[in-house]
Amino acid sequence: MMKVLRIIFLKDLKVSLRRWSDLLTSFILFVLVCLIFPLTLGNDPSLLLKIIGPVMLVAALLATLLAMQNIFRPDVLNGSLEQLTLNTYPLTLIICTKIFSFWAITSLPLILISGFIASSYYVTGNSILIVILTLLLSTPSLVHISALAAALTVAIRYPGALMALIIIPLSLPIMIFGAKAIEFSISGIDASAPLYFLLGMMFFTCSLGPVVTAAAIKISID
Amino acid sequence: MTQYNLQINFLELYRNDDRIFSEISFHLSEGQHLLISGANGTGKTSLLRVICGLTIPTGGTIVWNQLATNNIDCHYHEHLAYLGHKNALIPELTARENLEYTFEGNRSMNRTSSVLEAFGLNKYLDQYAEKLSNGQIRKVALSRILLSEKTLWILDEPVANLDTSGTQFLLAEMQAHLDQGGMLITTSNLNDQTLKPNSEINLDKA
Amino acid sequence: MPDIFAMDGYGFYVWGSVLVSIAVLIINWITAHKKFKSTINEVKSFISKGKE
Amino acid sequence: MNLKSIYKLGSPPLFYKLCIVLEPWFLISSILLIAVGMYGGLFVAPPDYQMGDAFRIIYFHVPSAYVSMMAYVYMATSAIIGLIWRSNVAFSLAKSCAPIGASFTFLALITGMLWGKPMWGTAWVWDARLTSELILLFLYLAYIMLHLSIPDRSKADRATALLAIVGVVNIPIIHYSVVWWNTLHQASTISKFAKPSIATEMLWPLIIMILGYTLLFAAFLAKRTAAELAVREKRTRWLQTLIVGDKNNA
Repeated sequence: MMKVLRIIFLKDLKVSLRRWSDLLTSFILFVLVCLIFPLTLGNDPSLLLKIIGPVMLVAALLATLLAMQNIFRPDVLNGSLEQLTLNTYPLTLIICTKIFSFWAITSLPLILISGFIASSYYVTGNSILIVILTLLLSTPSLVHISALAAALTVAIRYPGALMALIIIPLSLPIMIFGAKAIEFSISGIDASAPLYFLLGMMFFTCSLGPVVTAAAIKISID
Repeated sequence: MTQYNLQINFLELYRNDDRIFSEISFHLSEGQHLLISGANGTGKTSLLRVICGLTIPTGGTIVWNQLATNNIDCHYHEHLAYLGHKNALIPELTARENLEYTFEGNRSMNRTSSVLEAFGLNKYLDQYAEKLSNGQIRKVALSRILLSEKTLWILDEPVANLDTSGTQFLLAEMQAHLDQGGMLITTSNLNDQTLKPNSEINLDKA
Repeated sequence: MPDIFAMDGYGFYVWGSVLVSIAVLIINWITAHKKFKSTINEVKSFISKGKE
Repeated sequence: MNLKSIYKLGSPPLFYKLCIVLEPWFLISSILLIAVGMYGGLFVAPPDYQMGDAFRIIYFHVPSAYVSMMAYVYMATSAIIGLIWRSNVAFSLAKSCAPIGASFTFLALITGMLWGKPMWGTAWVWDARLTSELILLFLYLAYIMLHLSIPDRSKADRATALLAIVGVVNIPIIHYSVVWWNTLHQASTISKFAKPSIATEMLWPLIIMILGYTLLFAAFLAKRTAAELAVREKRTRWLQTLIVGDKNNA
């Protein structure tokens, strides 16, 4: 069983890397959204420190949204996803593996670069670590919610706007608490409360998300 | 040694208000071949997808070894290999990687190489699937089925896109599968070459 | 009587919300009714088509 | 009432007839209740000592907000039942809930803004309840849009059912995170509609309005569900005889 999941994980990594232009687009989107605020607002440190939390989260959300449109679509089009549903292995675990590999390939680069972006927003010291930690805890939830939306809309030709309409209300708690965690740590307040919430949401979405996503996949390829 | 059998009772499928097919019933046991024929658009592919469990029928039941396929104890999918119009090859992987990605069955190396040899695929194994021609892609997808060691093969127009030698080999393999007690459901257009079926369902008349 | 409409100077807001509420509810009922009527007609044409 | 009689409700002919029979009764009783409630709320109830006559808007805001949330829970419940038993009745109910619920959400938003304008001086101050209502409206819109964009009916039913279930699990989380965020930001604003103790002559019109709105929701739902069921069952004999029978009588 674990061997099968490892094969799927590695194969998805490989395939995603060969579709590198998609990934690069979402990564560039993240960086650009983060850059556009200092460029338009001016480089006033107090202002930038105030907005970094929401900007970071919104940029991560947009990048996830863009990348996740393609998590299931190519596999549905070439028919390999329906072969996976006919498999004897539980679809939930397969989907979970797929989402995790997608997270590793789309969100990890964002997390890695977020430290640099934070320092360009004049964030210093421990707060940089909190920014990275916040993204580390919130992106899995965002990816799982987006995967559900992608699975529901996989049969629709232009799913972008509809996916946004589904994802944004559902991911609101993560956005709120993520932005607050960053804001707290910058203003010197203990940020552990929102971070614990994000951790809770991460476990919640990671455990229930794949179940619902697998059900949605089965419906969508019907 | 259990005898496998598949029983279909009064299957019907509607999409919105359009009837795709209705009152399909048949029985299939080991070594038998069922052919589903009919003109384009008569619901052959839909019927196959319903039999596989990909599409939920509006009415009727699919029973595998006396257990309905939606029963949790029914191990229908362990015995089922399906190939539709889509070849399920990932274009970003090579033909070899696509074959290895079918992680079920522990077939012998000899068998694998003889199938690939017969399809003439050996030269192309390390090419990306997106670079292969339609016929070659079909052959890779078919070798996956031939090597799967499943009992029930469900093939949607298996010989489409195949050249003569490929068709000959596939037909021989299908016959060998039936002789070993396998089961086979295929669709075909009327002018396709195919094996002589034990029973036939013609969707034109239904 | 004008007192009632003035509502302590909040007349616009109070009566505005009354009117909006009533309007939306009536529109809601009309659309539901229209939908029902058109469905019945659709079914009728479906039946007559089946008879031909 | 045993389990079997509840189970019978899943039969489309019975449910269709029930909808047709009950709808006028729901409608009439709700109109009566709303009329009484409006009279009580607008003319009988004394003005609030703090908000004056503007508080009368709550007689329209609270019932629609209540119905908007009830409709979502009802929609999700029907969706679960539909997914489990593959019942056309349940799916029709779920689908019919969405536009009605969305319009009640819209009403709650508009009346909330009309209340907020004189109270806060501006129509929108990111009050926690109103923000939650806005999110609820988006959840309804997502449901409706998803249903519209999947052409195959049974597929659309099941996909949207999943969305409704996910939404109903998320609503409390969204609501409390908005409340938490709100208390950090706007602790000073008077944002509570419900007073801890409310005078009886203020309370009874509110309860009657809530009842009236609920019955009105039931009436709309009955009408829409009947229509939806008729679309789905148009090739069945019972519906055809019912409708052709109607024609003969007329």
